[in-house]
Amino acid sequence: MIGKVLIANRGEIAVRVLRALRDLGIASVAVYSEADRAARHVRLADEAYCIGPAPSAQSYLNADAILDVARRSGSQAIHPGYGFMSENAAFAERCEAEGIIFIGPPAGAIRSMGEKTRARQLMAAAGVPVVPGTLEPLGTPEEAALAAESTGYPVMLKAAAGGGGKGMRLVSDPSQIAAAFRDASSEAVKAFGDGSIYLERAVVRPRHIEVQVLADTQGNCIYLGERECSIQRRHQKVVEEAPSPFVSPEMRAGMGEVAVKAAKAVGYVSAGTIEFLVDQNGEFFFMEMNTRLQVEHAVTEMVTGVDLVREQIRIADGYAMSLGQNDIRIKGWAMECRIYAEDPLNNFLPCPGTIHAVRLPEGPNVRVDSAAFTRGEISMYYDPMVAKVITWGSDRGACAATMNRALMEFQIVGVHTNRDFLLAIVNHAEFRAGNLDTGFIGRNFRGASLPAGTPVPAADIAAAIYAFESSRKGACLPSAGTTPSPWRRGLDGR
Amino acid sequence: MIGKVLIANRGEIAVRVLRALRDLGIASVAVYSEADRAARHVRLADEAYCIGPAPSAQSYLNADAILDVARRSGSQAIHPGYGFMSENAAFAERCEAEGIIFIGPPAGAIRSMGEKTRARQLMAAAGVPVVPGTLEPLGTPEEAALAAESTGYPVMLKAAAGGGGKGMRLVSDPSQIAAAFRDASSEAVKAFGDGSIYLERAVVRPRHIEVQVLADTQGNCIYLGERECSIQRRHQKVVEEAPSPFVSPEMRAGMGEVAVKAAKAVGYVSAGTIEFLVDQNGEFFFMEMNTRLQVEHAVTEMVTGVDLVREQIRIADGYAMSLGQNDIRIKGWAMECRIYAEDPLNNFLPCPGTIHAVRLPEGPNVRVDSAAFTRGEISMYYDPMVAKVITWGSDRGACAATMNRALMEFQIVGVHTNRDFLLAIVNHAEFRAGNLDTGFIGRNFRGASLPAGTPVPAADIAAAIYAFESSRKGACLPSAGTTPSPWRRGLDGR
Amino acid sequence: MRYWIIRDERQIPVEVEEVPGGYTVTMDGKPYQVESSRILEGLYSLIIGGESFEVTVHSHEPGRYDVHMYDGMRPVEILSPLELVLKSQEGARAGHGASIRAPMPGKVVKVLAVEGQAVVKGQGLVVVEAMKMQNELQALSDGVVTQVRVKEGDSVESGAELVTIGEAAEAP
Amino acid sequence: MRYWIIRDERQIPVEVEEVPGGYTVTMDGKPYQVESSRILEGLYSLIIGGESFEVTVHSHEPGRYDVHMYDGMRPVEILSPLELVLKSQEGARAGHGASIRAPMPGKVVKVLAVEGQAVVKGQGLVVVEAMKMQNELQALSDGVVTQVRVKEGDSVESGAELVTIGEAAEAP
Repeated sequence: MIGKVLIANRGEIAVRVLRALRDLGIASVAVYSEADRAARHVRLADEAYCIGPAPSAQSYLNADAILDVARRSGSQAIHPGYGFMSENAAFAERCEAEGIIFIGPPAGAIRSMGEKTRARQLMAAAGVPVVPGTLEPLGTPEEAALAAESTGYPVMLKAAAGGGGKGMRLVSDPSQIAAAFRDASSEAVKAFGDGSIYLERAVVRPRHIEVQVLADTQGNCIYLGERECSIQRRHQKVVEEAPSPFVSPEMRAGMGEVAVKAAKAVGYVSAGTIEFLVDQNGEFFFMEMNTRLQVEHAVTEMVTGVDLVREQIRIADGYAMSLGQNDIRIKGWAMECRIYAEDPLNNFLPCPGTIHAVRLPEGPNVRVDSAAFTRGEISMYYDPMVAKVITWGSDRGACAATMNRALMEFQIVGVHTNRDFLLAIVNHAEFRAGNLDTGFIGRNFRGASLPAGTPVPAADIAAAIYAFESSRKGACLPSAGTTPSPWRRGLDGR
Repeated sequence: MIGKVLIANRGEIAVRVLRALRDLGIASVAVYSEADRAARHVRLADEAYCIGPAPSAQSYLNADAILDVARRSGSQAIHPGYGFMSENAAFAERCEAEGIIFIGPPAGAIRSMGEKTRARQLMAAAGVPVVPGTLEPLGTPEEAALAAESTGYPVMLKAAAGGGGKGMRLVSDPSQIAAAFRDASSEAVKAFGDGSIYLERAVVRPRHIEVQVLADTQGNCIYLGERECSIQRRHQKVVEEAPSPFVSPEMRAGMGEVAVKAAKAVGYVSAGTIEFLVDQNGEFFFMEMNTRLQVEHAVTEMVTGVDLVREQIRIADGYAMSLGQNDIRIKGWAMECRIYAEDPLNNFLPCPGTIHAVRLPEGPNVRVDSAAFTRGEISMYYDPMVAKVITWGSDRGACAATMNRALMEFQIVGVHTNRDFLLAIVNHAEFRAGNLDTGFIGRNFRGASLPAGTPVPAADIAAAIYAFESSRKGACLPSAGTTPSPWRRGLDGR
Repeated sequence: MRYWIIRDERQIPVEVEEVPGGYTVTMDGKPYQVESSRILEGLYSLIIGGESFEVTVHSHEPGRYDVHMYDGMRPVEILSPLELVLKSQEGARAGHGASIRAPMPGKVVKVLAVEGQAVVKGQGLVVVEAMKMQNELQALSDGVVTQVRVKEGDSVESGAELVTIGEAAEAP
Repeated sequence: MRYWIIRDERQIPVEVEEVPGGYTVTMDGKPYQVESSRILEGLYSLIIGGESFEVTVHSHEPGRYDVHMYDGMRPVEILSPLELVLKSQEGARAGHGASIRAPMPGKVVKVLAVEGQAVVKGQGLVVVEAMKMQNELQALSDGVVTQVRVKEGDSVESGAELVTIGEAAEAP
């Protein structure tokens, strides 16, 4: 039986896993980089060990250091969270070789799903619908042009090793395909060390809908409904919800059965997610499988009452799932907003810094998963996600109203966050109507920036009082003059 | 339609009601005493008005001031929360007379249930089981002795106007009844201005189990399952849960139907609670009805998914309930721990003061309702309740484990709280086994105080480092000498 | 720096020495390597031999610390050399009069003590109300009330001196 | 004390006067009675004519304040008399060289600017990486690079001067 688990991660997900371990009475071992000495996951864990300097490559991606701590601490298992080592098949294999349980799928399943063109082939062979396109990486711009002719424009070029929107290009016109191919390939080389590109028919105004699956080592595999993840900025999810306002019970069963088929085709074990692209007619196509816990897993937990991390741990410990497909009922509605330390008024530039004070929302139907704390550092070395705010309601309208309330209560002093942007999304008429597709943000927030609120006397008064009290405290004179910001735009944000 | 609501309360319940109003898109008006200028409910409300000095009698109990604010602000309704004006029939009548909706039951229902002996008579007449005893107040110690003979010892003497354990005496022996009667009566005069005392058979090792009801103005009345509230200290609830580990589905239905009968007998409208005393055989007796929202309403919300405050507001607005009895399903388990600013190592003396920093628990299956904040004052003028920590689990064991986790994460720097005492209760073998009765705390925590934890090196080390760093900061020399505390015990805690 | 933990009538020597990233704390001759990180005033993260502790430390009186850990609170009495000296002097003076102080802020609802009155240990002197509860402050030893510093209706701060009790011989 | 709000090319006079429990703030001749309670540094509760506002105020640059309210953020530029004078002098000097500063902490991954080089407005000068994202700092106007203060691999703090651009005439 698993009695001690090492968490090979940081931030809110490390804390999330820690909480599941506490709930199960299992001892927890945190690892941390030198920049994270004071982090929440370090302080909440039973044991904590430093694994290297701040840069991830020297700490959270340092397999040797992580495994060394696992051995020293007597951990029987490692939970990788998301990101970092979570989809690293070689690491999963090393764990197995050293007799340490990797809380996740078998290395073979990670590998099968990790290489995107191979995954598409596998899925097509298993009878899972895939977007029409190439099943092999394209060699040259000319090959890409030929393939696009047969699929029909618009097409999407995608990095085979990719993820997170890197190495992707939408091409609507044959004249652009060669340049786009070269751009995508060189970006993929830079990002993943692999320039392989494949091509798919582009789905117009697609929704991004994904299905949560759970499989145990005894051959049981179930689906836990879908998540609507169409609200994305630069291919990064911002707001997610469960269920999807677009999915009927019949469609849910259909997608769920296909998702289970996909998972079984790669011998999947643990929690996993099948991402689908869904067109305006409800036709859905396999995009990829995330062979790990997702950031947005909490919305599924809120509507099903199932603790996915607890199930992962029990499954890794060899137990058969306590849940059958018939135990899964979707009750009410859940939404998640990801709070990032970034400046929505200034092209979403990330804002590292020190949190002077934080107040997280609370009260009925609100869940917060975060690692933020008063005097905590938002480090420039890691993801700028500060917290996840999750709300539940008896229906979609109630859930959105509670999200509005929770975001209003959310308060961080010291760093910029995207809270106002999230508020603008959640209160947008199109969002409330459930008219979601992946173009939502681009269409409704021009330049992907949030306009500043219109002036109100209370804001002017607050600034005046703050200025008055600051000067009275004998603050130094301001340095002369201010210059316009030279900070233009993210280089990866074309 | 109700568009603006005044909240005639403070603390966590004012914030709770505010959140329901936000969720419903209704404007909120806070009232506050001079001591509460910086309180959470003032800051979260849309409008806020001062209604007087710190003592409750001059502010939160000042009907004139509250109604004046209601008129000035254009509030159509008043939510009284619990305590203060919530069970004040005269206030409910004044609201009605001024055309302001009182969000609660009709004045008549408050009155019928407020006078305890009259309520017992009414309930007995309506076929609701009551504990054998007197239906009229007792005039003299001799009358009390006679009544006790016919009921059989042990008996409980109770103040007719009472509540909160004041004016109550357990008498096991005929020789003590006269003295106990005089004590209880004089205590009742002091506490309630009314020395009337009645008598009931004392139930041995009773459980305190209560049923939540909800009734609308259209004649619909339903029950939402029970709450187990046996864990009490000095007749004050400390830990509550829903459902009760003692209640079978048949017993639930039986108690629920009786509760609905009781509510209908007084023409009840809004959310209300029927408190039952339950003996070891499962026989249950009506104790009293709380004609308001309860502190512990949240555990019912967690297992039913129903927002009771939202329902109260909709009912007050004249809507028929959206829920029928068949819509109520109990899912999983919920517990609530009340965090008080008091010192469990020193006989639970209340500890007013300033919160230097607060960290509330979060994560999956945790709800916190609080009004605590960093630099917030725990005022000596009001209840010392700082926060309610509520957890949910798929079963009782999971729920208790999550409560343990949540309490571990709970952190307040600056004032003592009963957190450690709550932890000791939640992790007590008898509690985990579900062996609950109202004697639990007295039996398991002798002297009703918590023993200090055994020394561990980490604690000594922490103290040494703190002392070292404090002296290095150039803190003043300690004042010479320390004296043992003369603070003996609460006078009302015999 | 040297401290003493006072526990069960024993004085346990404790040596605190700064090292990079924390302290070496030697208790009763046994050294502990402590990685220490001060998060806020009174809130520490300690890692001792891989074990992680998050503790809050609170001091109500000089030398006495409440150390709150995840699984409960531990009171620790730890004294600097100077505090140790002061404490032993105080011990020698014991019984030579005592101040009854308010251990919490509140409102004086009743003054039972009268100046010049002889009182016995445990006798009620002042009743203070805080948070709806009345609490009685009692004499710590037999003696005579030498001074009453409050009257009914006064609001008092934590630590405020309410009544002074002297030995019978000191009485007028 | 007198301030000016700068908005849409206008200078709006604002007078802040302390009164018990808060301030009288007169904007553009209109007085507001403001009950003000400072909860923490930068966190205020304001009650204005019964309306309750909880706001956080944040200042990144002198005179510029981000006021966060429940329904969103409002940037406010408000200057003291001295700041107003300094600003107008600065306006007169505009174009006479500019410092390119790091608006956030990060790591310099590429230095594109060379001392003495002529640059045009919008030309990339330095690439700074923060939080996994590379961002290019560009010239604010045409000019000549007079000084480069960082090299690749440097960690820079927010506000650190990276490159100075002078007018062409100032070039060596």
